[in-house]
Amino acid sequence: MAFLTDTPLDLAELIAEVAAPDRGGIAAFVGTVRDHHQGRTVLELEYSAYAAMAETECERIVEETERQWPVRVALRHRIGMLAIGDAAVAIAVAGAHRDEAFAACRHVIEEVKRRVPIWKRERYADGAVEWVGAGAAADLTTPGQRP
Amino acid sequence: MAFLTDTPLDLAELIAEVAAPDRGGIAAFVGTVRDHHQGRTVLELEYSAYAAMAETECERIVEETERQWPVRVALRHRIGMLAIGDAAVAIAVAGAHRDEAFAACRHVIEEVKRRVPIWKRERYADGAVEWVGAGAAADLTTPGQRP
Amino acid sequence: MVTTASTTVHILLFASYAERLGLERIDAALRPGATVADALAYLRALPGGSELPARPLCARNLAHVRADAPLADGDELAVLPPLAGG
Amino acid sequence: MVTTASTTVHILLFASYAERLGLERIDAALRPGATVADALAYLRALPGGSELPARPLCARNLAHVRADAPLADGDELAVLPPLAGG
Repeated sequence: MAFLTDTPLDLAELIAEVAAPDRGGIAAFVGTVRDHHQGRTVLELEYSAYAAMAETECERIVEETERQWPVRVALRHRIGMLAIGDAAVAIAVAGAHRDEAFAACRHVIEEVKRRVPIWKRERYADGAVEWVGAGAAADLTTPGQRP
Repeated sequence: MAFLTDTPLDLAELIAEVAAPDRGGIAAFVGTVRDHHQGRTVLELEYSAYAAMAETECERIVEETERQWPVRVALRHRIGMLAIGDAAVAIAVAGAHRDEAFAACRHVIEEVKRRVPIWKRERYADGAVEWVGAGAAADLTTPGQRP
Repeated sequence: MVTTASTTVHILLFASYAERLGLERIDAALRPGATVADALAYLRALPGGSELPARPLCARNLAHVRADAPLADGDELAVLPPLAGG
Repeated sequence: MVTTASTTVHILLFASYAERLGLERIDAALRPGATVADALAYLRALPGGSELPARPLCARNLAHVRADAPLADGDELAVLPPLAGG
């Protein structure tokens, strides 16, 4: 399963993947590229990844989420050059009830931000180009792995 | 603003309505028609509304939500005959941060279910046709109205 | 005190309630000072009206109200079966 | 005790860390029983290595690990700058 893609994200496609006649609630999240970062005007940005681990970690997140709630999860993260407003991440979660769909969807985006090795480099209107660190904790461990 | 429509819902259209370069988080919810209700097989169903009040109540919900959180809200509810899997309600909420987008999106669907005068009549595989009552409390009052 | 004035309320019924009473709209002439509860009592006296629940959901002029809310001449009162939107 | 055996670890660097050290991949021969912290010490001795933070995020064979995690011969160790996905 490819969770990373260098083509535009299509939420409708993700929703179609998880929708089913017995799943009446679909919660979704789309994270888009903002035009500002800490007061500076962003022109465009580039996402890069440790691809092998990012794919593995996304798969773990989906599996853990589907084990914790009775839902189906679709997840995609875009890589490469993105323009302002482009979707960087898209998540669709379908369940029989909206409680679990919302909870699971929220869980997925939190875990993606916390665990998936993806970085972004922003190009600003003032000409600077900088790596942006959202600042994950240094003591992260992947559940279920050897210490 | 028409919140009710008798044509298929398009979540992408709602997302386009609320998206903006300074809103990096978009939470969405789609409620679809389920194939079962209390153990019976549903073939199709019809949504009807007290249209004037449903439009007004949806507008109030959007206004209240946009006042309570720094977000933009798009909301649509479908009316008429729907097939299994069709989207009955679609909500898109965009904000600068995902916390508020998720909270506001959840608030909108809860309020729609609690307050908007819409009814559904299901047709079952056994031939029966029945009104489905989700059971709103009898003591509902619209905030800000005369007692 | 005897008064000849009355409060005319436009009552709307929907979905299962409209089916039970066999009507979607009726104008009721109520005493001045009448409340939502008085309008509901009026409905209960109609054929099929006894099937209305004790405290149905009601809306006055497009806004939810409680049973003790007063009604004015010309008000629109909607009696709403359990909601099922969403 | 003297031993000639060594633990070869394939170290990967990404994003800002790769830029600071000027490399994306290096194989390090560490003493048997070495931990992630030992591999980080190896990196810090390289040109630009002093710019690594005290406790960078690390992954061993595609899974997050702590600095005290042991390394085995052939392990892949990735040193990850602060994550910015989502």
